[in-house]
Amino acid sequence: MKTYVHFGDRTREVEITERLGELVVTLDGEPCEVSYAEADSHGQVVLNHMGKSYAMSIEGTPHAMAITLAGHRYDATLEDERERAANLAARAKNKGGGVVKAVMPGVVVEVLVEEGQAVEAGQPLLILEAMKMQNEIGAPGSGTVERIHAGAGDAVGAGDKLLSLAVADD
Amino acid sequence: MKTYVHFGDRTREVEITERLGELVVTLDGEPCEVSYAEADSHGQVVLNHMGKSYAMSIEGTPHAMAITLAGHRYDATLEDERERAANLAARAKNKGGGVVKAVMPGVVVEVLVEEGQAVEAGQPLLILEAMKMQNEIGAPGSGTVERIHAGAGDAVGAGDKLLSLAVADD
Amino acid sequence: MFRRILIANRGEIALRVIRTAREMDIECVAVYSDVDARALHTRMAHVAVPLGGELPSESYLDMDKVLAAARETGAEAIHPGYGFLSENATFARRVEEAGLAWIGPPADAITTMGDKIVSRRAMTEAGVPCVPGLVDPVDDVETAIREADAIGYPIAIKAAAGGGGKGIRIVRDPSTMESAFRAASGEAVASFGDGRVYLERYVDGPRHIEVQVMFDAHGNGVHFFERECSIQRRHQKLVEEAPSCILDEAQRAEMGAVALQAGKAVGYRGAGTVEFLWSNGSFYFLEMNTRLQVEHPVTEMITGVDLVREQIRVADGEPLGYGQDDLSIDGHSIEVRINAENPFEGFLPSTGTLHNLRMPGGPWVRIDSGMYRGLEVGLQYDPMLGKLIVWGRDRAEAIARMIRAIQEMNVGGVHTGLPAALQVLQHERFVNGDFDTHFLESLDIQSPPEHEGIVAVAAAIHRHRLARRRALAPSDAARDGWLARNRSGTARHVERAGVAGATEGIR
Amino acid sequence: MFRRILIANRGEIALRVIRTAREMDIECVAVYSDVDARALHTRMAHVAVPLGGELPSESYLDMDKVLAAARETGAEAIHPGYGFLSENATFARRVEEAGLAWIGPPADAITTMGDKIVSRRAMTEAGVPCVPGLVDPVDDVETAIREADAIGYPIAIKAAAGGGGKGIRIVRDPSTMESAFRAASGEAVASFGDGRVYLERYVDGPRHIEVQVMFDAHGNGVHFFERECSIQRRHQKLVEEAPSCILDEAQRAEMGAVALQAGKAVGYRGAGTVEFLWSNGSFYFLEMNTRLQVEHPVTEMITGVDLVREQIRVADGEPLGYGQDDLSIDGHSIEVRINAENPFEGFLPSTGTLHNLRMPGGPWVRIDSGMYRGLEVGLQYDPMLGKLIVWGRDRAEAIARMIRAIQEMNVGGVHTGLPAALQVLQHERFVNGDFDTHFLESLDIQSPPEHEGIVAVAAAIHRHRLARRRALAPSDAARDGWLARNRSGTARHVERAGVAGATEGIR
Repeated sequence: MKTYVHFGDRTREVEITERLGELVVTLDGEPCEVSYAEADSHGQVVLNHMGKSYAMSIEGTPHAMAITLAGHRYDATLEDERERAANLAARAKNKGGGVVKAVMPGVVVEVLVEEGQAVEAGQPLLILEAMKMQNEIGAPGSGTVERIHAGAGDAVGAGDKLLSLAVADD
Repeated sequence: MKTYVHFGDRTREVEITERLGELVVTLDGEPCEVSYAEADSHGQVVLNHMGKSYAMSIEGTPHAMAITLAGHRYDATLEDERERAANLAARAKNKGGGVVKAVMPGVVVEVLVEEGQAVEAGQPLLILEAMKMQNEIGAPGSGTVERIHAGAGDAVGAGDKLLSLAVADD
Repeated sequence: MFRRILIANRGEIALRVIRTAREMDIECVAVYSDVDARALHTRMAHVAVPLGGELPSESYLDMDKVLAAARETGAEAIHPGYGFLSENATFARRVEEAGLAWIGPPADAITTMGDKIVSRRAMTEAGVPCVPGLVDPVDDVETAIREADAIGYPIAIKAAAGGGGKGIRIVRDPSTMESAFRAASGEAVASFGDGRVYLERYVDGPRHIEVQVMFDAHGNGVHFFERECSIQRRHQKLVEEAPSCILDEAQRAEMGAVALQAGKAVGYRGAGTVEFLWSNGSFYFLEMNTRLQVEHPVTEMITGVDLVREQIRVADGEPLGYGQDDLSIDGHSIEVRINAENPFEGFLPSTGTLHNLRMPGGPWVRIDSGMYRGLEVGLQYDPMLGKLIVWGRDRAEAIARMIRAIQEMNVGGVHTGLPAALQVLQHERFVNGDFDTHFLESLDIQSPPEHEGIVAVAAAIHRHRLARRRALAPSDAARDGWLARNRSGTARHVERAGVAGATEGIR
Repeated sequence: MFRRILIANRGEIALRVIRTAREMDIECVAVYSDVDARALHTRMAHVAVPLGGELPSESYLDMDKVLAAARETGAEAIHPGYGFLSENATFARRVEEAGLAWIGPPADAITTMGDKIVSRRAMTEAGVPCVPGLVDPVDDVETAIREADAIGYPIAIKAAAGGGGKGIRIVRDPSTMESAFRAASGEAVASFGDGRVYLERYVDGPRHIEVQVMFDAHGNGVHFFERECSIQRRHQKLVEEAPSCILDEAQRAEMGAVALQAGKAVGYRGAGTVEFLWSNGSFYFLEMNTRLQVEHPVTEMITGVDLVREQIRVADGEPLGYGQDDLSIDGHSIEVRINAENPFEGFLPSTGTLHNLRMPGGPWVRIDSGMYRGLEVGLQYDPMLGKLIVWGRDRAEAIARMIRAIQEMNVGGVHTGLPAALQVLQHERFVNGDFDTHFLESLDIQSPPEHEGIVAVAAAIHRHRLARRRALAPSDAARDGWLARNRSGTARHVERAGVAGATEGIR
C-alpha cells in the first residue's frame, strides 16, 4: 500500500507490502531495507536501516504525526492513495479557501478586513489576543472574504469560526 | 464501612462513611478530618490532615497495597469486616499452615526437612537457587511437614508448590 | 531560621524553592489555582493552600488571597519566585506590614529599578554607564543635530509615545540626520498621533550580559559573575550560559564592580540581576531585575553556590559570611529553556497534554522542571515548562553535553523550542561565540532534511501498525484521537509585539 | 580518536558509556539479549546488535558473539563496563588479538589482581601494606601461638577450606589462643571435612575505603582521591561517598600514593580502583578492581573529571595531559544505589514491571539509570536498576540533598533499597561519620510508625475509590490485577552466602 508523507511542501512516497509477515518497503520507488520495532505501545519505535538504528518517538493520528528523532522534530501529514485523491478533489473545489477558525481561545482585538474584500495568502485577517499576546491570523490562501463570523471584542473558543474565504479563480 | 489495614502485625481500623458526597473518616474509632485528592489515575494521591498535605504513591490491589510517603514505603494488607471474618476462619482452620510456594523461579538446591518432621516458624525448609544466589525458604508458622512437592534439583516456577505444612494444635 | 515559608508561585520555580527549603529543613506552603490542583509544586509542599480561580489575577496575583494563605498556615516568610508578584513593590510592603519576612529586595529598590527613567537617573548619578542619549524629547531638527553630535553616532531616533520598536530610525551619518528626524517624527505622528521623538546612541550588534549580585542586610555584597543571554527572541531567552566567552578577566571584574555599585545605589538586599548591553568592548546599564532569574542555575553550576539558600539566609538576617575573593568560576554551564512553542511556526505558543516524557540524565545534567505526565499545557500561564542545565569543564564540553542531553529528551503532547536550541548549539557561530541578540531571529529553524526519508518510512510503518491495531482494539482509536487533540495548533504573533534588538524587560 | 566503539554491557553503565561517547562524537554499538530488546541502551546507541539468549552466558558473557558483533559493525574498541567480561583476562587478550582496542587494563594486570594470593604477594613485594597474616595453613597449636605473636592480636583464625565467614574465631588474648585454635579446626572439620586453618590479624570495625586511579600508556598515573563505601550489606554497597570523612589530608595523600604504587607494580593502564580496609588509623590493601566501579560518579562530582572520557582517551593512546597537582577535591558527593530488593525482608530480590516512575531533579542531583516505564525487572541480571547521585558544598549539604532527592523519588512495581538508604542518611551515626562495614547490617529497616495512621487512612480511602471505579469500569480491575502480579514476592538469602564484615569482591 502506498502512503504519501508530507513535510510541509515536500512529499515522500512510501510503499509497504507484507510478504510472509515481513515488511517490504520502498521509499520514493527505491527498495529500502529496514527493520522496525516498537519499544512500547506509546510510540517509542526503533528503526534499523543500513546498519544504523534510529530511535524515534511518534505521536499523533494516522493522518498527522509528530516524529522526534535525536532531538529533532518532524511534523508530517499522511495520506494513502484513496485519501489523496479525495483531498486533491477537495482542494480543487476551494483552493486555499474555506473557513478560518481560532486555534486557541482568546478575544478578537481587531478585524483587519471587510466582507467582499480580496486578500492575499498570508495577509493578516484579524488579531486575536491570547496569553497576553496579540496573535495575527493570516489568510490560508488568496481569495475574497465571504463572511466575518466574529467581531472586535468577541471572546472565541478554540475551533470557533472567525471568517470564511471564497477563493479567486486563477 | 470498616477497613482493617495491617502493617505486619500492627493493625489500624479505618471507618469510611459518605455523607452528602463528603467522606467522613474515623481512625481507630477517633474522628479523623481528612481531604483526599487523586493527582492522577495511577495512584498518585494527596491527603490533607491537620493542615498538612501528604503526597503518596499507592499501588496494588484492594487487598494488598504498597504506599510510598516521602521516600518511606509501607506495605499494607486490607480487609473489610466480611473478608476479615472469612480470613479469621481460614486462619483458625490451619494456623500458619498451608502450602509453601516458590516466590520466584529457580532451582531447588536442597530440602532441609522430611515429611512428618515438626518445624518451628521461620525454620529453614529448603534452599532455592535464583539469581545466582541461594535463597532459604522458611516455615510460615510452626507445625508439621505434611508433604514435600519438590525435590533437590527440581526447577520450579514462581507460584509452584514446594511443600505443605499442617499446624500443630497449640 | 524560618520554620515555614510560603512560596507565592507555581511551576518549576516553586519546585526550585521547595527543594532548597526542604534541604534547609524549612516547611513549605504552596498556593495553587484551580488549574494547578494536581501540579507538582502542590504535591511536593508540606502544606498546599488553594487560591481558587483560573486566571493569574484570580490566584497568584491576588495579594489578599496569598497573604491570607500565609496567615492561615503560619508561614514566617514569603518567597515570590519570578514573575507574578515578585517585582511588585506594593506586595513587598504589604508582606512586611503583615509582619512576615519578604524574601526579596526592599520595596523602594523595586520601585526605583522598576521605572526606566527613574532608574536611569539613579544609575547615572551612581556612575553606572548607561546608553548615551536623552531622556526628554527634542523639539526641532536643530536641537536634534546638536544633541546627536554630543551623544555620538550611530544615533537611534525613537518615538516618545512609541516603544516596541515602531518608528525607530537609525542614523549613521550626520548628513542624513535632518531627513531622518523629519521622517521619524512623521512616522511617529502617523503611528501614535504624537510626533515627539528622542535620541539615543544606537547599540550595534549588542550582546545581553547580566551580572548576578547578592547583598545581605549588613551592607555586604558580592557578585557571582555574569551570564550571557544573547540567544533570545522577542524578549524571550532560549539559551543562557555562564560565564560569557566575550569578557576577559579585567572586564569581568569591572562589570561585576559596576553591578555592585548599581545595587548599593538603591540600598539593595537579597538576590538581583544587573543587565547590561555589551557592544564592541563597552557595556551599558539596561535594567536591574529585582528578583531571582529563570537562568540562575547556570550561575549556581559554575560557583557551587545555592542562590535560593542565600536568598533565604539573608532574608532571615544572616550575614553573607564570605567575600568576593572567596568566589571563583569553575567550568562552564549552559541552560536551555523548555517552552511550549512551535519553533517551525515562528515560536507560536503550543498547547496540549504532556505524555511520553523522557528526561535526559547522566553526568552533569540538571533538570528543573514542573512537567509531569498528564500536565495540561494551556494558555493561562507562561509557556516555560522547565529548564535543562548542564555543566562542563569548558564551553566545548558543555555544548557537547547539552546537545547530547537534548537528543535524549522527549516531550510528547506539545511542540517545544528544543529543536531550535539544538540548531543554535550546533551552529558554527554559536560554537565560535560570534553572536548577538539578533542571532536567534536570523535563523530559519528546521529539522535536518537528510533524515526525512527514514522518518517518512517510520511514519508510514507506524500508520500501517495503527490501522492494524485499530482493527483489533477500538480503544486505541480513542487514544489516537486524544493525542490528536493534544497537538492542537498555534497562532502567529504580531510583529509589532516585539522589537528586534531591543532587550528591555527580558526575563 | 575512535570513530565507533562497542559497549559490551547493559543497563545504566551501558548508558553511562554511551553518553560520554556521544559527547566525544564517537558512535556507539550496543549489544543486547532477547530480554533487553527494548532496553534504553539498545535504543540510545547508534547501532544495536542482538546477541539472542536470555541468560548472561548466552549473551553478554559470550565472547564469540560480542567479538562477532564488533567485527560486523566495524567497532574499533570495546568498553566492557563493570561485571560481565570486564575483569576477564582472556577476553581482554582476545579483544586485542582481534585488532581492537581494549578500554581496560592489560590482561596481565587483570590476571595478577584477580588472584587473592598472587596479588597479595605482588603487593607485599611492592611495599603495599596488607592485612598481617599467613597465606599458608598452620598445622599445630605451637606454630599457631608463635605465629600469632608475630602477626599481633587480635587474631582471626580462618578455615583454609572455608570462606564466607564460616568457622572464623576471633582471639583477642594469647591465653585463649590454644582453646580457640582447637575449637576452630574442630569446627572446620565439621563444616568442611578439612581441619586446616590459617591466621590473620583481625581488623576491628573496618571501613571500606577505595582509591580511584588512572594510568595512561606512557607511564603517567594519577589518583582521583578516595571513596568511602562502608555502607554495605553482604558484598553489596548501598551508599557511597567521596571524600571519606575519616581521612585527614596526610593520610589521604599517603593512601593515594600507595594506590599508585599498587598500580605501577602491575604495569596498570586505564581506570582502576584500589580497595583498602581502614581500621583505627591504619589501612591495608584488600584488592584492586581492574575496571570502572559502579560508584565512580561520586569521584566525578568532586573532581569535575569525566572518568569514562579519560578511559577512552588513554585506551586510544593519549597521554593524561595533567598531573596529580592539577587535581583537587571540590565539595562532597554521595551516591545511593537503586536496587530491586526488599529492605524490610532482609533485602530479598524483588521482581516486577516498573511504572509510576518519578525521578527527582533540581540542583546538583544526578541520575544514572536504566529504568523506564514498562521495564520488566527479572532475576536474570544484577538487581541494580540505577543510581542517585548528589553533590553538595560539604557533607551536611550533600546528605540533606540526598534525603530530599529520595523523598521526591518513586519507583512503582518493585521494592527498592531506597527506604534503607533513607534510614542510613537520617541516622545520627552516619551523620557523625561514626560507622563501619557492619553498620548497615546492624540496622532494623522500617518505615516511621508515626505515619502508619495517615497511611492507613489513605489506603482505606484508595480501596474505597477502587471499589467504586471497578463498579464503573471493569478495565481497571484488570489493571489492578496487573499491578498485583508485579508486586510478586521475595525470598530469604542464606546466611552462608555472605560474611558479615568481610568485604572481598564487593562491587
